[in-house]
Amino acid sequence: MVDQVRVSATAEKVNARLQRRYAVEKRFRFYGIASIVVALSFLAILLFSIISQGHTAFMQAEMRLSVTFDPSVIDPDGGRQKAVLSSADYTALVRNALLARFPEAEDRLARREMIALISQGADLELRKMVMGDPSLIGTTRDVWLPAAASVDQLRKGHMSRDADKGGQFTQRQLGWIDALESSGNLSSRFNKWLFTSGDSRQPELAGLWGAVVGSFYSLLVTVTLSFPLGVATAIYLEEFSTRNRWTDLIEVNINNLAAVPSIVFGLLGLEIFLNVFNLPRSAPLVGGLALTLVSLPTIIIASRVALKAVPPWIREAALGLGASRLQMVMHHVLPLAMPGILTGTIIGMARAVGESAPLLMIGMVAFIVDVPASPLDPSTALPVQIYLWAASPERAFVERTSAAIIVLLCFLAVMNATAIFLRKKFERRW
Amino acid sequence: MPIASEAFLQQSGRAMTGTSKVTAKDVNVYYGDKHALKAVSLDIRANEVTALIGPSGCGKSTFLRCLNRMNDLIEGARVTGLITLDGDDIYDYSLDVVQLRARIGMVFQKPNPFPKSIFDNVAYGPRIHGLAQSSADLEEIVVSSLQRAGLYEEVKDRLSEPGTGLSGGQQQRLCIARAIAVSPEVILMDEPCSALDPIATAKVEELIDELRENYTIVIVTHSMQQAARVSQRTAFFHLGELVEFGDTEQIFTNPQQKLTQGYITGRFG
Amino acid sequence: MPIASEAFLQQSGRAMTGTSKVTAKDVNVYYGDKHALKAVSLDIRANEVTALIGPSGCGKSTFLRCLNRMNDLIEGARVTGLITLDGDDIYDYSLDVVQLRARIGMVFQKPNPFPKSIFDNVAYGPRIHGLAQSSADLEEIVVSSLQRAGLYEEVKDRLSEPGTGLSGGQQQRLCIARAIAVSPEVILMDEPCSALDPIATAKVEELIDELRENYTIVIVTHSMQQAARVSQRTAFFHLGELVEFGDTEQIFTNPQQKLTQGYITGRFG
Amino acid sequence: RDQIRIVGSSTVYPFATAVAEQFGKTSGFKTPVVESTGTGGGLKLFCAGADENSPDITNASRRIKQSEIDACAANGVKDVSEIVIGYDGIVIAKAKSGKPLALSREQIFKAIAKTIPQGGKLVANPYKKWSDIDPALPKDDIVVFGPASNHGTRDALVELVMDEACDKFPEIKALSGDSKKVACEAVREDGAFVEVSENYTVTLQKLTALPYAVGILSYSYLDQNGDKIQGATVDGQAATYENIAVSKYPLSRPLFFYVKKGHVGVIPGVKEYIAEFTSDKAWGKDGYLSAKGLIASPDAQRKEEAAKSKELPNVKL
Amino acid sequence: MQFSILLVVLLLLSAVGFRMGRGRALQVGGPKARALHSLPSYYGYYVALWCGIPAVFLIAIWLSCEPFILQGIVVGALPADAKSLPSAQLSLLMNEVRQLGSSGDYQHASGAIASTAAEQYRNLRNMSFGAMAVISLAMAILGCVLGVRYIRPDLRARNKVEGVVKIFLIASSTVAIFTTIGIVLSLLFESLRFFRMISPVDFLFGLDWSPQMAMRSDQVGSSGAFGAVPLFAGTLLISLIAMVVAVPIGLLSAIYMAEYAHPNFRSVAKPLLEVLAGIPTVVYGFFAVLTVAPFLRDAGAAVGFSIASESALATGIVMGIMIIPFISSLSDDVITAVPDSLRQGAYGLGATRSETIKQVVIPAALPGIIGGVLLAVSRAIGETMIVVMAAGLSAHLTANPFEAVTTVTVQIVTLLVGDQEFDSPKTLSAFALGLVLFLVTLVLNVVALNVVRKYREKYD
Ligand SMILES: Nc1ncnc2c1ncn2[C@@H]1O[C@H](COP(=O)(O)OP(=O)(O)OP(=O)(O)O)[C@@H](O)[C@H]1O
Ligand SMILES: Nc1ncnc2c1ncn2[C@@H]1O[C@H](COP(=O)(O)OP(=O)(O)OP(=O)(O)O)[C@@H](O)[C@H]1O
Ligand SMILES: [Mg+2]
Ligand SMILES: [Mg+2]
Ligand SMILES: O=P([O-])([O-])[O-]
Repeated sequence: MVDQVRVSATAEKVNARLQRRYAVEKRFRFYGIASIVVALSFLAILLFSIISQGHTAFMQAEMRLSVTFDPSVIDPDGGRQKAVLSSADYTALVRNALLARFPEAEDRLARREMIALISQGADLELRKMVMGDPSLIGTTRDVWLPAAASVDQLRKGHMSRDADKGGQFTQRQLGWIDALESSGNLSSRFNKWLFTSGDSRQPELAGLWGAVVGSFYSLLVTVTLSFPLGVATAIYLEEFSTRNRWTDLIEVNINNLAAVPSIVFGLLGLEIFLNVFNLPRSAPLVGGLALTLVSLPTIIIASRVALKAVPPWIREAALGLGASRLQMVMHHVLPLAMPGILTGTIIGMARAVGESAPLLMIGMVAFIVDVPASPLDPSTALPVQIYLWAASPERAFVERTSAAIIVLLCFLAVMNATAIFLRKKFERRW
Repeated sequence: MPIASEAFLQQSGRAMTGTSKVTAKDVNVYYGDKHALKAVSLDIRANEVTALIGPSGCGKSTFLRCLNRMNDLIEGARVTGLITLDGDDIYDYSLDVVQLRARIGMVFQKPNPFPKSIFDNVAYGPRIHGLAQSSADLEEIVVSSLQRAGLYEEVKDRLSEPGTGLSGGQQQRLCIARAIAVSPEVILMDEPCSALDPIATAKVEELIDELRENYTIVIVTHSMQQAARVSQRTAFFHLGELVEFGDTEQIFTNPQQKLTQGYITGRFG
Repeated sequence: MPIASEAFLQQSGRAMTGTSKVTAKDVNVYYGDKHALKAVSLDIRANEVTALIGPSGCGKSTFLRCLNRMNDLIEGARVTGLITLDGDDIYDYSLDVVQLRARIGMVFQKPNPFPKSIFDNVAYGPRIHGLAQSSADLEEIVVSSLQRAGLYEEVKDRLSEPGTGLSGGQQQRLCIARAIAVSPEVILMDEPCSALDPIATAKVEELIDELRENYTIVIVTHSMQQAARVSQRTAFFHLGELVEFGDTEQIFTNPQQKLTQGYITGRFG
Repeated sequence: RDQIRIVGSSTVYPFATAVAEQFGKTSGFKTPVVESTGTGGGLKLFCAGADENSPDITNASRRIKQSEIDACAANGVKDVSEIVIGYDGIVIAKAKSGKPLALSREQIFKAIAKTIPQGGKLVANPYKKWSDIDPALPKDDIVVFGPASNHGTRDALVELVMDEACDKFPEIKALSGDSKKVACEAVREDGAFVEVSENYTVTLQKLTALPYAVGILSYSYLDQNGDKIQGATVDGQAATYENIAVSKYPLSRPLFFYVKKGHVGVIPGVKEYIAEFTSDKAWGKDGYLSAKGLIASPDAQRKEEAAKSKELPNVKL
Repeated sequence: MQFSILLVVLLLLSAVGFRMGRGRALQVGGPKARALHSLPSYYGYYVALWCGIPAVFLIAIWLSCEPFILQGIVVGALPADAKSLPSAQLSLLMNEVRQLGSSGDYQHASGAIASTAAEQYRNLRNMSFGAMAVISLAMAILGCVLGVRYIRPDLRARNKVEGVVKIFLIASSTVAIFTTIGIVLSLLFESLRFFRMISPVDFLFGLDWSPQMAMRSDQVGSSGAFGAVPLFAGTLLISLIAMVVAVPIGLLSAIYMAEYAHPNFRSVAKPLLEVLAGIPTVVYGFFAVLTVAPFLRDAGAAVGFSIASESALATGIVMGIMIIPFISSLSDDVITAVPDSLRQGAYGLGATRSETIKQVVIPAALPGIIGGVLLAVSRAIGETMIVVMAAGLSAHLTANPFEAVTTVTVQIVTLLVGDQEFDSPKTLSAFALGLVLFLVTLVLNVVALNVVRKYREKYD
């Protein structure tokens, strides 16, 4: 009975504090939600800022000019020789076409201002046209040519018309731009350079294709090396070796490599691949080698997890039938683990695609215009191109950087979606 | 032994109307689609040990966990029917589950001391419920709980060492001490000895017998011998149904149901 | 029944010198420091079913796995002593373990079909051992194995469906079919029925009885009834030692050892 | 190797890349790889060897030094020719959003020198804010992003500003030899002068980010980024095309590139690249380089240099 | 081109070897190949390996020796005056010779010597290739024949083939070790050269960092102070800010996900959080420069703080964002690994959820969480792109998060992008910094992995 008293006392004391405890509970719960909201809003802000800055880069101002392919400029002696056609002064054609459009530009300054409206690479477009179809010579055509990046930026509202606010155009130029605009000769069209050409000093001509191909070659090297090496290592550790000092050493190494800063792999690449083995600088081959080292631990660890997930009785069944270990692995374990291994590999590759620090170390930051034709040609990679463009002073590169990021993120999204799809599709419950 | 059987029926009849601490009426439990407990009605009398027995998966733990609403924590678990503690519906909206669990303590199958010192393990309940006014108060509660759990002598010199360092039997007694430190009215025990060796089991059984004086105890056990040894009343579950319920002696000597008989003679389970 | 006992001794004596397929002499197995099997000597006669019984952890599986060297796969496992198959030391360096396992097939406790079609499950062994010259050959082997395992009628229309889609009992028979498809001389079975329901168990037991004509069978079982039903000879293990070995009938009716008697009357284990 | 490798000056970098791009797109050769390493760094790489892996051309924003010619020769690079490609001015730039500066060379010296004569002694540079130097200057912290020692612009800065300015301090004028050299040419290291060793886009980036910061870079960057940065006047002269062309702006200097003659004819395209660079289309008064901010040399000099570019005589100091 | 043809031929030969081996095995295997030890195809692989491996080894060795031998012969055949040229010029000449020889176009040759030598070089190279092709093919064929002849019914072909595969597996697994050795050697070698010029004490404890030394003797550069303390301090400051952002947000998110969230919410929010981990760091760098830094600067200006555009704060915050998913997923793992029995114990005593979490779950999970945080710290210390793009260049020794600081990785990149002089302490110091970075992260990783592993073992 004594206890009976104490018991009700307990209930009372508990009651007395309940409200406070529930308030704490609520607050704690709120912190949790708030953290997730904060983290996700960071993500939202990041994506929003990049998409809002980058989407404009997919369109770009072009100018329609009626260009006379004057034979006396292109091919004075009419031989139609490739060399002659190739080295002709196409800039003159552009200039003449502009002059024809705006005959009022007479003095040198006016002509300079006029020329400044069109891309410095416009002549290359004409050259490409003529080289492709010499019969154009002598004709006059309406041609859409890229406008100067500054015109593009002005139209997108990234640049003020007001010279006091950083505007770069004179009143005369603004007049011309408006005239072109209102006559429908200046409009935004799909930015094909972004997806077909390499880097350029001219923002309006700068493209990602070189970087994409460079990334592709690097990745090719990475996949061909790290996939077999990673899977072989995982198989050895999981299926063949017994735990001993040697495998412990390997394991410690793998775990550490997984956490070594990637720039250290760059230093390794610089010292070993470039300085010792004398491989070419800036080459996707070397980049791929460095990225192999970056992604190898990921692949090994994922493959081991996938192999571990194959239930042991599959192994027992195979061995019990007289399969050798290798047969057991090749016929049963590996096929069952393959979806997991592939998923891990894709995730490792996604990591490699986004990696740039080691590439800086091995010279893949050079300004490279040509689209690489082999893994030995100098090249950049997508993330490095982003880095380069982010550091480029021209205003027009800001949106292009964002556009490049969008492209990179799309690649990564596709890769990760593939990985998720694989995992979902082949998910197995034993 | 038909006489004993009659005696049981009388006893049992009395029990049903006696001073019951906890009553369950038509309790059903569903885990998602699975109907795990089917229309169980049962009353548990104060200051007695009630044993729940039955083959694995028959719903003993499920029933036990209904009594202090631990089933609330399981996703998809749904409880219908009425369970009262001292006449109050414990599933009532106005009843606070934290308070309920302070009144109905629980000891689990596997000893689960917190990764804290022995002292803090026992002090945990009183602390969160604010049962001690001062640290001296708290110490008194801890010591007396350990004493009542028969553990004090063994650990008094190392109260600040981690509770996880004790042996299995000691850990289980620590968990019992932890449970009684909040002075609950009812203690639920889910196979408290199944992870223990025979000697530790004997100690815990002895303890249960002592605790009966002050607490109402419900114990789930797999061992019929244990049920026979420690409990006053026994409920036999099978496939989610309460097959038979009555005085322990009667259940073991003169079961009324074929199923019960089959189980206690070891023919299945 | 002293007479029976004497008869047994005679029988037993004869057995030791009879046509034994597999003999174990003074076999010890260690898992790291743990001495799991202690000086076991035993001979297994051709075209008989030998049952291994004993309480959990006594080393039955360990012994069984010595016979086809599946213990090689366990890290830290060490085997000493002599085991011969038709007189050849199976732990001899020159003996190819893969070939050994083709000669001594194994069926496991939990049915473990490969996640492949029924056909491929059975065909796997013949394929890796090159037992079939042509695909017609292979098909014949598969069909006859399934027939002998008593499964053919049930699955003949869905040979290309996954083996994992069968019921537990069917899966176990599939595993037996898979084992006999490589025409082993000995089949080891480790509690092949423990995951099956009574009807499936009966089928498998029946099958074992039939297989005995062509194969030598060693079976581990927890159920004494099963041992009594299917085996001709029984070995009783306890704590890693072979306590008693002899004709099944004798072991169950007239055990020579106290321990054996205790076990088969259910006093422990 | 079938691709030209160019290193060197970050001042010349925008021009070299423009030419390289044009060359790559029109000549049928691969586009040369241009790296911006600074004049000194470029010459170092250029002179490191004559083999295939060494660069073919290095750009320079100052003349090669005798010590560098010697280093080249020591490494087997005996035949090096020099082409003057045009002119440039060193610009003291600031973000457009910052307060404009009008500086004298003396003030620049005071802002960046390591030691300053005060009371007859050389003391560690005490100036923290521009207004400490001259109350007329803004009250901003002195933060100068300037070229590191691998840059020709640094050497030019030393020559054109610091060596000139330090003669105005009698305390330093009195010194001689190494101690004078150090007093004149050492740059402060207390964080106010940040050395940039990569390229000027870094400086440019920092300037736009930090409105009070000052950057030392070349005229073409001002020309191309007039919307973002402004140049300070030096000794009353503004950094404009015209002022630099006629050397009215005190910090004017010529720009060069150096060719490894051993590579001409060996590495495909070197000759053609030089021809492209020295064509009027490129470096002429209306050429595409002038649009990039290169200040064209006078016609006569261009003619002379173009002729030189065919012969490629060895450089003579 | 020719080379790939050779490889294809070798491959074809191996295929032929495979067929021969199989055929031979079937032939000697008796009726139904019953007598064979292994499957016939293993005899095929056996012969194919005999055919392929020696030939490939030969080619590898040949190709690595060929340039030196060819060079020796060509130089040996040069006229005496050319031979006595200084080595640099000789190498240039050889360079040209190789160039010309490979293209086969002598028009642009600098002289008769070069073109003759190039001609010779070309011939030699063709000869060498021919010889290599012939010998390797001969070896392949010989291997085939030998392999076939070795075939007997009792030949353990499968074991042999599997032995080769196993060697490949073991070799693969050593790549990780060689990578570590490679890292250590490459860093150590250059660092030692650096420490021969600059004392390690000055490097590790010096307070001034000003690595842009004079390039020429006639130049006055900066003093070349290589005291790395400001870099370490900057790295720590930024990492600290990152942790201040990431640890609470990551940990609380993980707790919410693991203990409170409805599975539906979890299945959406968790992958979304992990998206943060998948974004390349260069993107974060751009985000820091373009969005976060200006925002902070303006916000600071609005309340009267002057916040540098490259403030450690902006960089640290963005780095923290990057690290959030890292912390949250590691903590999530650890928290879900805490056995339910502990939670039940607390609930059974009448604890609320938050009390259970704070007083039972987190203390139990703490070692694992600490391990995870240590891993995250090591990640922050080694992170490069964000700081390269968003942190400062100048080495300020300050603890003020509003100022710009520089970090170890920023300096490594600045020192190694652009000019590299491997004889100047300036370039070499990057390797010393890399070594410090490697060692620090190594220690952190080893400690963290051990803590986490111990923890896992406790509850597994
Ligand atoms: N969380 C759950 N979700 C779904 N089903 C559950 C859950 N917990 C228990 N069950 C099912 O409910 C039935 C009763 O389970 P319960 O744990 O109460 O059995 P038990 O009698 O305690 O058995 P044991 O002696 O094995 O502890 C079983 O069939 C079980 O599978
Ligand atoms: N891989 C192993 N490592 C260490 N010890 C083991 C291992 N496998 C079995 N043992 C031990 O060896 C002893 C014999 O095990 P075994 O599996 O042979 O017993 P069993 O008779 O088959 O028991 P059960 O009936 O439970 O299957 C047991 O004590 C077991 O704990
Ligand atoms: Mg239970
Ligand atoms: Mg067993
Ligand atoms: O032009 P510089 O880079 O050498 O200053």
